[in-house]
Amino acid sequence: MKVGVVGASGYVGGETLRLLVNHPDVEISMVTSRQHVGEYLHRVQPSLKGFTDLTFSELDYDKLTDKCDVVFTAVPHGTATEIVKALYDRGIKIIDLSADYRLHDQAAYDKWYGWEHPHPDYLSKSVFGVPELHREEIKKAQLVSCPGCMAVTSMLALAPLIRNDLIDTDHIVVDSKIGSSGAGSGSGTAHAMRAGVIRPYKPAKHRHTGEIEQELSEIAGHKINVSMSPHAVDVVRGILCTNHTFMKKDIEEKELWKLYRQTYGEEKFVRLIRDKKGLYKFPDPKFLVGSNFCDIGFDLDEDNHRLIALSASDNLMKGAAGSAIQNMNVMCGFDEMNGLRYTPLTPV
Amino acid sequence: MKVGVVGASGYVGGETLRLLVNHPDVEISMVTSRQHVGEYLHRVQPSLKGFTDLTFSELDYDKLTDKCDVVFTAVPHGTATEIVKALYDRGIKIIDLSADYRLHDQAAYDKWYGWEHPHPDYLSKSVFGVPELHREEIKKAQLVSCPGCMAVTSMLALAPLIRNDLIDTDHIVVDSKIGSSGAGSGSGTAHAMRAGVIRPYKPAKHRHTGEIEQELSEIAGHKINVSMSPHAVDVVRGILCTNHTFMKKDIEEKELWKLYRQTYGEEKFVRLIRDKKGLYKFPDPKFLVGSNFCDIGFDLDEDNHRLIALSASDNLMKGAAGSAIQNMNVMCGFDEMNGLRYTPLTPV
Amino acid sequence: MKVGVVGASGYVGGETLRLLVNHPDVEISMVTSRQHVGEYLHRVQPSLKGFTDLTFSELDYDKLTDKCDVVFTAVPHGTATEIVKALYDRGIKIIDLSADYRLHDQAAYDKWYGWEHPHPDYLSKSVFGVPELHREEIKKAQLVSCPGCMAVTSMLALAPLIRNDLIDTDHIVVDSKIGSSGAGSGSGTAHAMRAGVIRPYKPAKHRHTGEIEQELSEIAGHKINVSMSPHAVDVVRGILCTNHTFMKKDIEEKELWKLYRQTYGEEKFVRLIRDKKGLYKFPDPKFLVGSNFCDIGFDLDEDNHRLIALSASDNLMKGAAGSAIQNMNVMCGFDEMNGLRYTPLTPV
Amino acid sequence: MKVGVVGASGYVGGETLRLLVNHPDVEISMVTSRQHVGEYLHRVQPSLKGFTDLTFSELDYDKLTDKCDVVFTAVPHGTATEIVKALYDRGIKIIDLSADYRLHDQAAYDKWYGWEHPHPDYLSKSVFGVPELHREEIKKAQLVSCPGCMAVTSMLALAPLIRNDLIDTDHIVVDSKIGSSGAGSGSGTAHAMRAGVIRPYKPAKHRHTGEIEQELSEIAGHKINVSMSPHAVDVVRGILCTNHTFMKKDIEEKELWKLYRQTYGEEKFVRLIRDKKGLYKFPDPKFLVGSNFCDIGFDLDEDNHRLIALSASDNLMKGAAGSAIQNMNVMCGFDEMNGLRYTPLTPV
Amino acid sequence: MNCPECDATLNIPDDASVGEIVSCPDCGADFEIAKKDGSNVELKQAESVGEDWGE
Amino acid sequence: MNCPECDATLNIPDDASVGEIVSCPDCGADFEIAKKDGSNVELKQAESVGEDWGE
Ligand SMILES: NC(=O)c1ccc[n+]([C@@H]2O[C@H](COP(=O)([O-])OP(=O)(O)OC[C@H]3O[C@@H](n4cnc5c(N)ncnc54)[C@H](OP(=O)(O)O)[C@@H]3O)[C@@H](O)[C@H]2O)c1
Ligand SMILES: NC(=O)c1ccc[n+]([C@@H]2O[C@H](COP(=O)([O-])OP(=O)(O)OC[C@H]3O[C@@H](n4cnc5c(N)ncnc54)[C@H](OP(=O)(O)O)[C@@H]3O)[C@@H](O)[C@H]2O)c1
Ligand SMILES: NC(=O)c1ccc[n+]([C@@H]2O[C@H](COP(=O)([O-])OP(=O)(O)OC[C@H]3O[C@@H](n4cnc5c(N)ncnc54)[C@H](OP(=O)(O)O)[C@@H]3O)[C@@H](O)[C@H]2O)c1
Ligand SMILES: NC(=O)c1ccc[n+]([C@@H]2O[C@H](COP(=O)([O-])OP(=O)(O)OC[C@H]3O[C@@H](n4cnc5c(N)ncnc54)[C@H](OP(=O)(O)O)[C@@H]3O)[C@@H](O)[C@H]2O)c1
Ligand SMILES: [Zn+2]
Ligand SMILES: [Zn+2]
Repeated sequence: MKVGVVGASGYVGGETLRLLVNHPDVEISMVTSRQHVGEYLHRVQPSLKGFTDLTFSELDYDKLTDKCDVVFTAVPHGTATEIVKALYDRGIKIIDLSADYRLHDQAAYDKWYGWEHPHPDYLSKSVFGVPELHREEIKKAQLVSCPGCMAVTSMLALAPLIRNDLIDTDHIVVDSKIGSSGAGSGSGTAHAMRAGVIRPYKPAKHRHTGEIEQELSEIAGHKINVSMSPHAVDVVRGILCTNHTFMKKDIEEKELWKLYRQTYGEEKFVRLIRDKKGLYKFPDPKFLVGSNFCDIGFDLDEDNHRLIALSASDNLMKGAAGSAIQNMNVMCGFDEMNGLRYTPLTPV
Repeated sequence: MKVGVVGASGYVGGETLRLLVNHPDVEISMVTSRQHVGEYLHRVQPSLKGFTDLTFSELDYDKLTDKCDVVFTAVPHGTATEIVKALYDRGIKIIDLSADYRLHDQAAYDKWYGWEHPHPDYLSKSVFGVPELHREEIKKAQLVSCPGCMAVTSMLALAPLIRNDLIDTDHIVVDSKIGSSGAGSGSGTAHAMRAGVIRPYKPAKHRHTGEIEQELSEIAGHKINVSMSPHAVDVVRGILCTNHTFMKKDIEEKELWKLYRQTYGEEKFVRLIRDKKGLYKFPDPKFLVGSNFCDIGFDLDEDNHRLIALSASDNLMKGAAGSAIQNMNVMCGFDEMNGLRYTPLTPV
Repeated sequence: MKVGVVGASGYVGGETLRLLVNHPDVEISMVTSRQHVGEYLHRVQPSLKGFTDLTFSELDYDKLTDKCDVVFTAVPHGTATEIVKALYDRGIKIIDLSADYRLHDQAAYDKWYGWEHPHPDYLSKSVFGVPELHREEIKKAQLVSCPGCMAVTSMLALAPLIRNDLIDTDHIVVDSKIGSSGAGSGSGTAHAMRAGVIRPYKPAKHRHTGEIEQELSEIAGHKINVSMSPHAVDVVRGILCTNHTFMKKDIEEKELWKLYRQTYGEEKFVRLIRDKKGLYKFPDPKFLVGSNFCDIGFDLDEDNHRLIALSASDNLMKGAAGSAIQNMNVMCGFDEMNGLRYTPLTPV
Repeated sequence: MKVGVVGASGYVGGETLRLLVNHPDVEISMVTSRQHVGEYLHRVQPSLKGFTDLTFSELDYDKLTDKCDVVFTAVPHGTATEIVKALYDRGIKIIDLSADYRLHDQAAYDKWYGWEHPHPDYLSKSVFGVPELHREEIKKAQLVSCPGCMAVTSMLALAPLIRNDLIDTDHIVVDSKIGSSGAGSGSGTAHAMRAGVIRPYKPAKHRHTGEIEQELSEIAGHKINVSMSPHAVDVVRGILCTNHTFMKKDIEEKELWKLYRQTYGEEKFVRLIRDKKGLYKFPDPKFLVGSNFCDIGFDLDEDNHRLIALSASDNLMKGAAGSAIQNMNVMCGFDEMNGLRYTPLTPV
Repeated sequence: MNCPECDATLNIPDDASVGEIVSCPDCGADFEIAKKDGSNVELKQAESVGEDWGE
Repeated sequence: MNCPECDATLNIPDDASVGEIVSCPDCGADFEIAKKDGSNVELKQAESVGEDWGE
């Protein structure tokens, strides 16, 4: 199958390509960038040196549609509103990595993104790209919107708790920690000022809140509010979400094990991590970098009726390109693990 | 004035010495270690190379009492129960950096530390060493117990909110992030396995909870519970506490400014950080490393009636040795800033 | 094919397993450790969580021989002298990752390792495991000794210069920089004291010198001396060797390109990196982490007739486990790239 | 005394201010920036929050001369040619941190900086600002040029060897490793692409070569060539220079101790580090961050007649602002250590 | 046609015209097409800059 | 008395006895007091080990 990548000079575009060059079922036929047209891919994506002789092309919708069966769009939100629509109208399959088609509700989009969506009627055409939640819809979709990296990590931990109505939905605190690649290549702080930070960068009203609320509300059957605060920490890749929740009535650890096993027992890319021994006791992105896992664990604070659901992922993998490939596999009928059989790199 | 340091081979002992060698009012007369008796200090504390020719001595209470007016104890908790008592009984001033005399209530000690305190009657002799909360008592104390590093950082942010009864005390979530020096030199994980972590290491029931609850309860006049979860991140020094609280009734940012200014306006080691511009918008230990500051800021999440109080410190400074020197200055009538006039090292 | 790993609880053992679980031609039948017998692999090797249900066994030579066609030994040098011999005598194929059978000359071993090799007659039975230099011998070997991580990285850059007699062999300065995983899990410094170092740890007489000298001398046809100095830097994985050499007569860049292309043009795991543009101008382990590449580049300092040959690798991949798998592929007639088709993880 | 800082928004300007706010003999009366005129200093230099209420001014030569007795210029090279001349002509004392007046020879400047110096006649008016080499001249100077950070670190280690004619001057290899703050705030790579590098960024012909050659040649009495290669590593602050030299005739360690003690025994900011025990065996910037030390050590590789002279510094301190303050102290007759009594921050 | 700097095979599109820049896949040297006459192409060097640090 | 390795002044306490280890403040060499006769002290070297990496 032939695939194209729009926004191939960015981190997410690069990671998508890193996975595609080794994917057994696809061939990369076109990659685009505005700034690097004509340049060899490896000049901008050094890890691809030796893997491809492709050069960047301009974004030409007709050529893309001509050359590709599926197109990945990995451009900043706002920008993707037009690109995705243009491709959609040409009938091609699209896997969008931006936030532009994640929210189904126009008002929500306008609130969280601070401008009016130019094509609100297309919002409903898009499937929210978390196979663990929407696998059947993804199979039939023309347009899949990959989730935000912190959003997917958090919601996979919270979903079973919401679905089973176990927690007080007025006090869901999602405290996230994320590495520097999460900011994209376009807006990264220089190393000297970014190294060593533990920086709360948007303690209230972060945009990913919107997606988490959408998905959890859908599961709950009523509107759920989430209190999210993201922090920048000194890693390049990786997310940890500490999801602090308060139990409606006290639950035992054993029931939690059961609940999470029921939900994710068959999932290939969710691992349950809650060990009393060894090096890996709770989810930590350190131990999944380079893989497509979302690791989930939990702990109980009986004094406060608090249930801490912990979840970790690699923001460029399950948080972006890994999810994109997983969605492609589901959409195109490939084995869901193809191109994603990566053991985490440890230690790194 | 002559001072001694017990546990001088550790991180906190070393930091205390780093500050003492440049303190205008003191002379170091004795430092102890079990493992390095007779060895030059700089072999274990490399930064002291060139600053002192002292060697480590055995812990001999009589010699210590003889040679010193004030003794800093920087040994693991448990161990300090005896050492502090022995020194106390000899009538000398003590600044303890362990957790052994922080809690005033024996039951609380036994709960959080998992064993029976051998000298519970001494618990009441100790003053909790946060000058911002207990300056007058510290002036008169023979024994001051320096606070836990995450505890002091968190409580300074929360105290004004509690004192003014602004928040729902059933849902105080303290999500802390701390560097590797916080673990001490005795128990550090090897670099390859510690670098790059975002590791929740005690999501529930961390010991510092006890101190925070003690101090906040005293301020509130009734028992306060705190939901604390600490995380290890990839810095050497530094703590960020994200204190998520829910407001009883909505407050405006302006009132928060007023509240924090009233509380800390005269304090030399508390800075308010909440800027709409520039590089430093919210507290971040990156910008205070090497100094004795506790930086405090806040943000409002009106959707959820959430007030996020943020606080940062250098765990070896305000979180340990800096507080110890500040306490000494208060106890001994020195200028409170002496030996602590350090501008943060930025960038580092 | 059935394989076993001795020393499976270490970093190199773990990385070998990480590659083996995804290798198409093998099945892991036994892994050993002294300290973790009976324990699940993932307790010690967290990244393997979900990939295998194996537990650690004791080192039992008969069982190993019985269950495995090939055994990887990843134990400290010294220790491997006996283990490798015991397995060799049982007729099994061995890929040793320690230094014990790298040197062919007993006197050299005794000099560099500071004790007498107990089985010097076995030294000649071992092939030095760098396929780029000894592929034909490896094909026929029963025992292959994988090279030291800094040694292989350096020698691949220097070999073409020595072979063509281009440089003054009295002034070959190999300045190496390596990450913390190079120290192994048994001897790592704690994070707080290891983070941020640029530490020269053995400026003269490092053991890898012996191997580099052996291999370059064999190529030259006469004894070559090398001036090597390794440095610890703050990464987990990765090596850079800056090989400073002085040219016998001045060479042009174009000739260097030709020389290196001739030598490595057909090699799958050597890339030439010397770019005037883009992010990747000279070898840097940053851009090959997780892959089996050794990247080689060069620069000319005409003022001093100096030719700087630069080489980089991932110490756990090409520097250890990657080479081991590559050697296995060559020994066993598998496609040399099997189990090693990893695109570097960038950024990480 | 009143001082000004031109280029106060950069890293070096910021570090100079960090030292000046605590210097007992000075008052800061004016600081300039082009981009931040009118802005509070702490918006750009977060660590100064709470230390000063100064705002940035435009660069106005008359005002500067009016308000200041000494001016520090911390702007990019090229830019400083005019600024320094303008101030010099107004008769004020200048401490320049750029490279524009370091070289005395116009041809050397033009070669290393790739353009013609517009005021070559001023080159001879400047004293090279290394008190350990030129203290008497600095005392009388109107214009002092602070050395390059890698240059001063390297030359302090090499000077005694050259002065005593101990080494072969055709094969001096200076392999330097430096942190990200060395690149300045104007040109830093984003964290995700800079973290984890071991990057050779200018293996041949780096500009600092010119200064090192100038100073060593002056000491030797004849032209000395130096083979320098700098590398970017993952720290924010710190430089290590591994100076590989070859001895004319073999020397013993004891003689080296003598030589370095004779040279630097009285120097306050040079420490000799060559220990057989403890944590700090050879120079490593880890153990001097935040201080003005240049630490020097050595090792012998008798096999190759190689003498490795090692030297480390904090690039923003001894490598820039620390040297600037030290030079000011010498020029103005203050105690040379004033404002520089900083114990290194360890661990950090 | 080969790269004048490193001798790699240069990939010059048939429809490339005078003034266009071609870049070497291996060494990154940039060349301007100075003349073109059928498959006969003449190149001239274009400049590029490096990083400058630690001063 | 000076350090045999690096010539630094060694600080040997008056009450030091034979068999005791003295360590040099500068170079870290350890010496055992081999003989002692008033202020006449004879030293012999003691061993120490380094870090061993990257193999
Ligand atoms: N980083 C993450 O962890 C992460 C995770 C999940 C989702 N995402 C989302 O993925 C998308 C890409 O993120 P990223 O981190 O890869 O960012 P990035 O590194 O900044 O890359 C963005 C890419 O988009 C291109 N681009 C920018 N503006 C454009 C425009 N107006 N029209 C067309 N192309 C444009 C840029 O290429 P040229 O300038 O060369 O054209 C660039 O390659 C974003 O929507 C982001 O929110 C990121
Ligand atoms: N690290 C922080 O950020 C931090 C912050 C606030 C408070 N604290 C507290 O400060 C204390 C010291 O912490 P640290 O981080 O410096 O730990 P550390 O680096 O492990 O140092 C502990 C010191 O205590 C000595 N010691 C250990 N066991 C002893 C015993 N049984 N009797 C006498 N001495 C003993 C050790 O010296 P020898 O083995 O040489 O005798 C060592 O120097 C602890 O109570 C800790 O909780 C630490
Ligand atoms: N790290 C690198 O980059 C690298 C690169 C190339 C080569 N090497 C070489 O590879 C080998 C392993 O290195 P590493 O970094 O993996 O070290 P490591 O992490 O310390 O692992 C060594 C392993 O050997 C086992 N072991 C130790 N002593 C043993 C004994 N006496 N008998 C049997 N097993 C023993 C240990 O397991 P138990 O204690 O559980 O038995 C441990 O799993 C070494 O020879 C090293 O020089 C390392
Ligand atoms: N970083 C180091 O380790 C180090 C060590 C030794 C020496 N140095 C030298 O110190 C100087 C400053 O370095 P840095 O690292 O601080 O760089 P930086 O962070 O980039 O700062 C340079 C400063 O100069 C100002 N500036 C830039 N162009 C200017 C112009 N044309 N006219 C007037 N002002 C201008 C900028 O301020 P505005 O844009 O706000 O005007 C900026 O604050 C350089 O010459 C550098 O080579 C640096
Ligand atoms: Zn080329
Ligand atoms: Zn000595």
